[in-house]
Amino acid sequence: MNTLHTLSRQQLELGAQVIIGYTPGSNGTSGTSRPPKPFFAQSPEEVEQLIFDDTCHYNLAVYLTKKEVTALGKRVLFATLPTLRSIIRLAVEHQVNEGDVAVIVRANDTEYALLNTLAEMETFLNGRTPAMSQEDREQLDALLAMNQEERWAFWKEAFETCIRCYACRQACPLCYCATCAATANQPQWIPVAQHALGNTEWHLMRAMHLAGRCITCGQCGEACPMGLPVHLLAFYLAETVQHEYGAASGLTLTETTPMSVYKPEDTTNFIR
Amino acid sequence: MPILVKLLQRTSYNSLIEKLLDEFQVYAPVKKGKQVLYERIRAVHDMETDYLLPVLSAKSLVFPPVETLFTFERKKEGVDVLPVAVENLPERVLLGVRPCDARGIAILRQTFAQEPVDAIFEARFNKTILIGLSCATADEACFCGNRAGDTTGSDILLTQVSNGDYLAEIITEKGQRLVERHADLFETPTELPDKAAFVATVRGLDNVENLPALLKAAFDSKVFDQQSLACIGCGTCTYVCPVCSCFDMQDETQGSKGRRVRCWDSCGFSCFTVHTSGHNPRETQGQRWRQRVMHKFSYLPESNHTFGCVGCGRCIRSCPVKLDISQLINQIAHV
Amino acid sequence: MCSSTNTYVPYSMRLQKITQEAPGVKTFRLEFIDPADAARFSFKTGQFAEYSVFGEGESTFCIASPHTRTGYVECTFRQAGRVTTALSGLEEGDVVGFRGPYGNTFPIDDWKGKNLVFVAGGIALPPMRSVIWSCIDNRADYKNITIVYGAKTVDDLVYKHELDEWEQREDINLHLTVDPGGSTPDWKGRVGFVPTILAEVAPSSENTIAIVCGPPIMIKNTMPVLKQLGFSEEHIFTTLENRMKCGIGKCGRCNIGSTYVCKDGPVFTAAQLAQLPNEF
Amino acid sequence: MEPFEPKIIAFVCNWCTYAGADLAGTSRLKYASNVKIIRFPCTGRIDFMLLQKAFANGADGIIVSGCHPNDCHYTSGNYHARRRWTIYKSLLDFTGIDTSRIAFTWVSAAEGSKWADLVNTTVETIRQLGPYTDMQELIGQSTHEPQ
Repeated sequence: MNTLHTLSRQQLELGAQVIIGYTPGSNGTSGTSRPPKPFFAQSPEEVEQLIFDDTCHYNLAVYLTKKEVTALGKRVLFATLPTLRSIIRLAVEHQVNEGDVAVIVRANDTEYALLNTLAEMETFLNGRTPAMSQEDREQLDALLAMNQEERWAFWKEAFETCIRCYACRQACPLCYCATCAATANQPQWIPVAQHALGNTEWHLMRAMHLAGRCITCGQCGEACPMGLPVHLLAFYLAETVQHEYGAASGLTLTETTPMSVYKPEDTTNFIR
Repeated sequence: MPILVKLLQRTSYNSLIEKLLDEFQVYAPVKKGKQVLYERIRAVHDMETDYLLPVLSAKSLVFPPVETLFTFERKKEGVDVLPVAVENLPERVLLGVRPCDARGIAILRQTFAQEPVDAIFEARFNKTILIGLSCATADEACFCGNRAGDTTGSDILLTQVSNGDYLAEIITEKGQRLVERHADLFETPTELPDKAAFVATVRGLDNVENLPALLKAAFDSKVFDQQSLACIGCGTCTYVCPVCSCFDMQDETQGSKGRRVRCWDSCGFSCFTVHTSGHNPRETQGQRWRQRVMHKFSYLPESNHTFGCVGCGRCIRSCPVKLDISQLINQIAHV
Repeated sequence: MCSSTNTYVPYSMRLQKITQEAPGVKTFRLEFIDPADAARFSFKTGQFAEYSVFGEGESTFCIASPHTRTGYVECTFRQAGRVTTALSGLEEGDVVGFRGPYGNTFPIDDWKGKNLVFVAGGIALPPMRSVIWSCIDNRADYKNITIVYGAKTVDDLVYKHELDEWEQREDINLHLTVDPGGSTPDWKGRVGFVPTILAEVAPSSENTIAIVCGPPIMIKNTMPVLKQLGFSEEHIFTTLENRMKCGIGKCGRCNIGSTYVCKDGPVFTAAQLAQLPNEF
Repeated sequence: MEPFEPKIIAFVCNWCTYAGADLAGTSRLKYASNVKIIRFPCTGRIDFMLLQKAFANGADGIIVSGCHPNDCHYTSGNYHARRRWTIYKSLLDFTGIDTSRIAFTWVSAAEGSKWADLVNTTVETIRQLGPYTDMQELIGQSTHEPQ
């Protein structure tokens, strides 16, 4: 494990202001049964508390556009594969520039590697894109097998249960707008009140604003305190955009944004 | 503290619920997907019994996420305004309320009952009977400080004893009236089981008394910025909290008809205090995190002589980035 | 109709008169539709209210009319957000909701027998105007009244006709100014930022109360001038503007430290402000 | 009980479909009056949320129409709209919102009769489907608390 710590300490010495990684989750004084949580190490002593193993999957790229963190200066991020895809996507959307962030990745089960440039991150990624988890695949297929009434019943109950805490938005690295359309009130696009209609309109808009951008890290679903599978909305659109326009996002620095471009020869089967 | 103590057999509890279902809207913990929530039940078996704590607190019954304040209709010559008819609000009984939730409602009420009295909250509160259930177990997130059998806020508090029966402490007149209406189901045993043996022991915050002063002293320290670096600024901790009562007021219209609603809001959101001019007294997440800590552990103790936290641990369990307020408070106190 | 039970239901008021004060700035004169409300209603200068456009929401402004004049209230606002835009679209005769009066007051009874110095900037004159007229209506109670009021440009000065009225009165010395570059060819007043003009006017702090209102930058530069002139913090009053929704200390939004601006304010002395944590 | 008269909202682009509807008028073509037309500079300007807002304010059916691909007055507005409608329709299908109530079409300035037929067939289809009760239930739930 010490190569993680030596690598991190070196980065601090080389001028990185903060190592954004994970530390064991703990509740109160008793146990460490909780999953690992994000940790900001800014000194050699704090580096000792860093871990990076199979249990760490929170997407730390969300901190790359948080002004309190960018204010710290050069950052080094522990990057899982979804985190890497998020960084590539953020670079394509001009939110992260070359040199803003370096990453430490898990080359294999024991070794760690430092990637300084976006190009290195891009090459590290190819051939390593993880497929959807089995549980998500099954739940998505189950939904696709339903008819319209059953799907409406499923999502209506979810939108009735949603408390609009916006954890799904805040956990997403690609939801970085200074003023979210849901917060703007001229016009009040999305009702502020957390009733079923307002929640439905919120989740429709969120999914559409991620279409062609979402890198399917699933953090929105994991952040939801009510356990709603909101990530499936974004996953389904990611699959649909890839099927329709042949582009998975967050893989290459030269990729386009499918929903902002077009091809005259795009086809559809429902516009008469 | 309780007016009187009775014994309620397990079977009698079920028949009590049957009877309550005829008289009241009955709410209880219910399993919904992966979560347990206080929801309305139509039969005894709807009630979940294997749960530690519902993900949302019981505050939803007296301070719901969305609540109509009044309705209005815009007409040529003016606007007809119709206050919500609080007398039509339903009478409700909430079963299986955890002591921390009941205590949370009592703390909430201090804010809403201050002058000018919030008539809608008071009406909902007066029409709600809380039948609590002591906690036999706790998890690492709980930190109520050995108040797993606290009667504050409950009208009746049940504690399950060894043979599955319940020790019933009747706390308020509301509780007493209910017991009298169903006196046949309650027994007055000669000697009562020792309640403490059936109630979980739970950690608490250390040196609680001088927390308000310690936190005030740390107001300008960098610890709040440091601790909140990981905070992503969502509203989860405030919405799952039994004591958070911040709300927004919004108008919603359908054609010429509309209503003004009160709905949950969070001091964690970046736009909570922003002025229309763009000036924001709490510009950074560190200032917002400080407000959450100071309000619960310094301002409320000062103004309402009670902490704004019941130690239920929900914010620890639900926080997407696993911030642990019990740990962070201790850290701030030692700055 | 403001039902005594439901504290969130506003009075319904008729919009009697609209005055265009400056670009984007209007003054509304509101009268109660229900005479019973008018009879029941009273307020003290310094208090604020929540003004509603039903279907859009509420906005927080001070009551800009003096409490010495009953039967109506006035407010002055700039069109900036969703509700003020809706308010700006209203015509005379429309219905406006009014919830209040809320908050504490300027203690003008304690100021009897003292000199008064009013220092205001831009759109912050309305709360001062309420105090000024309340004092003028009992002019004999007060000694000298000095007013230093400035705005970005001549056009931005509000209550222009009242400024002329105050100018003609012998018992008020009015000093108007516009920011450098904001004057017009026929502008007879001074040119310069309010704090500089205040330093030039240099009113004596002997037995004098100072009331200051303006954008944060103006407050920051005015306080040292007042201190230099010998004003103690207990004798400097101001009124704060925070984001508000309920106005009655329940929605948890407008606090600075443990002080709620809506219930414990909005009027504070500089001494009280000094005790508050710097979070406003 | 008189027949159900569906409320249809039509989002149309100014240069083609609106002109087509105009042509239907000048050609004295008869079509159902259930439709309320909202004119947009281009289909590229039709935000997907507007369709949801139409449903949320009581529409039973929606028509969205603009210039045929390659005819757009602004060259690419309809190309963007095509991608947006494709993805939005699949999202609505996925969540169970009834997309058989939405007619996506291209109607040129010369197709007055196509517009008239489009409106008539859409009104008939929605009349068969009946009021959009799923959405009205959602609205009802969200305009007052359950007592």
